[in-house]
Amino acid sequence: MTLETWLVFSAALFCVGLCGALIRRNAIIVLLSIELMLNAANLNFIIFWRYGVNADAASGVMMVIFSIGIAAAEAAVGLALVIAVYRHFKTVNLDRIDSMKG
Amino acid sequence: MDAPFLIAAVLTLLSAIAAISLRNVVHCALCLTLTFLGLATLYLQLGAQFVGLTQIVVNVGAVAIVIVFAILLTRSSDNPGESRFNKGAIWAGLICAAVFATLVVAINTSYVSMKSGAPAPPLTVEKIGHELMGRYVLPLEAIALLLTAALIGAVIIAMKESNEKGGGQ
Amino acid sequence: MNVPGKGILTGMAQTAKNFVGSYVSKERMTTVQYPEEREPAHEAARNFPFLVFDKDPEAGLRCVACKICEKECPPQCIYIVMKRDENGKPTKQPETFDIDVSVCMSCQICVEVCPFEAIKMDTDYEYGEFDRFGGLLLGKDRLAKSNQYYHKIHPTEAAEVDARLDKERKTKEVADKAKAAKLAALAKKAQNAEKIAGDAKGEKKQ
Amino acid sequence: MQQLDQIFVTLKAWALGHVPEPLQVPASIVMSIAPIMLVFPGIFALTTVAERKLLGRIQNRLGPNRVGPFGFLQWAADGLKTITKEDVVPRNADKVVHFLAPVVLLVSALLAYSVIPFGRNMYAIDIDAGILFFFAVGAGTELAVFMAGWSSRNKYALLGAMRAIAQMISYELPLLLAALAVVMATGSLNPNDMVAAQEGGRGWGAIVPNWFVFTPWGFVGCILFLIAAAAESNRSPFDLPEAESEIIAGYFVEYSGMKFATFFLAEYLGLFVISSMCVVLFLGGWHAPFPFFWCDWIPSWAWFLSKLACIVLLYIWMRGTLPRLRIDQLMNFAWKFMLPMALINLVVVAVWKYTRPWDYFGAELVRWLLCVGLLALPYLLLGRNLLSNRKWGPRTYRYAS
Repeated sequence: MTLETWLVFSAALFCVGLCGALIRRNAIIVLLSIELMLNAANLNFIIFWRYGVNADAASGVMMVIFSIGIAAAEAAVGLALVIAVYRHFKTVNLDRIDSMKG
Repeated sequence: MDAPFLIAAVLTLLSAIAAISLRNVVHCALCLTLTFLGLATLYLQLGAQFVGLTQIVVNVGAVAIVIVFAILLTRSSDNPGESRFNKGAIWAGLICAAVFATLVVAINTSYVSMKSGAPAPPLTVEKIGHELMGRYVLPLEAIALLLTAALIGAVIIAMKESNEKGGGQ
Repeated sequence: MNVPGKGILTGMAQTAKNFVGSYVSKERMTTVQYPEEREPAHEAARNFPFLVFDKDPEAGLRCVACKICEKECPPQCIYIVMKRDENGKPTKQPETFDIDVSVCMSCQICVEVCPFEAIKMDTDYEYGEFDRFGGLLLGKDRLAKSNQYYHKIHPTEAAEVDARLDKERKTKEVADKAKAAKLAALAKKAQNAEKIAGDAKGEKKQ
Repeated sequence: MQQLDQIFVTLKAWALGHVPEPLQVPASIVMSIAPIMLVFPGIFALTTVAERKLLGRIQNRLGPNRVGPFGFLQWAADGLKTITKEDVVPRNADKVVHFLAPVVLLVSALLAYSVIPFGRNMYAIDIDAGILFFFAVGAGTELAVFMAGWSSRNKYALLGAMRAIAQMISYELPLLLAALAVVMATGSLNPNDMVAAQEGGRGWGAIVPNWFVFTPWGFVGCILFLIAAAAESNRSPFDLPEAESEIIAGYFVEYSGMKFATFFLAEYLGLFVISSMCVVLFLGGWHAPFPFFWCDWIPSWAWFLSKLACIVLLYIWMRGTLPRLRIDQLMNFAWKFMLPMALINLVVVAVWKYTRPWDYFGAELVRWLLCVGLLALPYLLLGRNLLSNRKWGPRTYRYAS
């Protein structure tokens, strides 16, 4: 297992998330793709912690722990926003949510 | 390349692709859960036991459930005739491919100090606890505040209009 | 003082008492072990109809095949054919009397309409059969039960019925006697008249 | 006595000696998993009969007594029946998810067993963050419940699943916080360390075991854990996700035959494993209660199983006694009583730990009084609040408009 393999894998995961965020119409799927990208970034932290020069410092792991916490908060607020938007527009299709002050 | 990594990586990638491409939104959410699980096993393979298990507790136990609830509450009734993809989906796909290619090239050409992993450092839960209470105590408090704010904010955002509606009826 | 959680503990203690008590006292038990022991049927219990006979299960049937019950039965589970003698003359006996108990709804209307107290409700409930079509179609032989059995299962009601029947029989007997007496009187009168006439004739002859 | 205590460990070591070198690791894994997979479904089978008999006695009936001696082979009849029943899948159901739901539930229930120490040196895996692993695999339960409810395409199933998830998430917090009290006291997330911390006894002749349930915070924590565990495993009185009389068995209304049996099995396995966790956390794990010599004759795994049996019997007793809660009562209880109590309990653990070095005369009594007072006062206040806060009025009905 080389560092490159891990990094390529996490890059692939990140690009899948990016692709999902760009191509889908459904707001929830877009949020879900952002979640994927966040996780790919987390994976990078862990990889660099594991393959880094100072693995004893545990800073990568700490970063991921905080990142997971933030991701949870982000998911909660993001989905609350989606629900609020749905109440207003009666749809979660991002192409239709195009007017301000609806 | 060892077998556990290969299995987990393929599973994670395939389920991630399924999560962004399936028509049924609930299926997407379930596939995302599978991705989270695969990622957790990858964390475990990297020797980050605490993070892997936290990943399962938070992402599978909470985030996936919240997503699923949101899906059911919004009842995203895509009419079947309509495409689930954007108008510019092809361009977006191309951009993603370009990003991926750039990243791969960057990874392979950059100088990396340590090519293969040293034996995993023993990172006990106790040590993480000491770190959290010592060097990282300020971020910990900050994240506690953030989570509280997020909780209250999410409740207010999701409740606001239903209150107005309730008053109106 | 109203300590929160007291009610839960009281309830738990009550069920624990039930649990222990069920081993100690037999009277607590609300159920019986069915095939071995049975609870006696209530007097007013009713399940499916049966036919009452007085002495002979074939000839003693009170039923006269009037078919009122057949007509009144809401789910139409009764089927009656009247018996005819060798000359084709109808008798007051049923040739066939079938009740399909899989259809019967235990409404007791047949009992209410019967003018002859011939059909009554049974308390028996063990009709289990392996053949669910033929086995539940009860014929005359299985329906016929004695008046003593009727007395056993519904003593009060049977006593009333018997008293009524006795009264009817008595009034009938009285009526019969009166009729017979009347007839006898008429016959005597006729005889007398004949006699008188004969006498008169004789006298005339002389 | 040592031999009997370690009989399974010795047996495994002996059997492993006969396995060729390259196969030792998989053989060891199989030999750790197989006993769990055999013993606990067996206990499940017996529990179903025992539960019905106990409930019967509580209601002054006899319970099942026909199949086998005293009806104790009833489980075989029930099992045969469910296996031979037709497996009906609704036409509109999402077939794959519908099939996967019971599997996921069973797998997550079984995985949780791997960190429980069932006796001295008897555990499947020994990981640093055992408690975290336990709660992590518990997350699969919620997902499985959702999968079952959603894939059935049945409104009752979906309602049941939604209720179940809301309930599980609400009660997971007190459950975790109650477990966290023990983590605070022992300073470890490893179940083996927790059991080790509860060895021995105190008082005259060490008569009172050092179990955490015999401390103020441990007692409260144990009760909170037991209540939350009942809610987590959908046991009565918190069984409204599968309330038969309201939403016809909730999320598994569309399941039949073997899949239904799998759900049933997984539910009981979840109950056993969460009760086992309670034994590990608060009831001293596999330690014998008294320091008497005869207690050492009984093997440690027998002590563990008997403690487990006591908790399961307590759950059956509760099921026979308490009526089902309404959904608003359930949520009020979780958020307005359980959660504050669990948080206060954490504070009390800290006080308990902080006052440990006190050694002047009567310090122990002061320590106890302080902790009991810190717990009793909020209990009374919260309980009063919960009881007085009932806004009972005439029932209003809202029809679908």
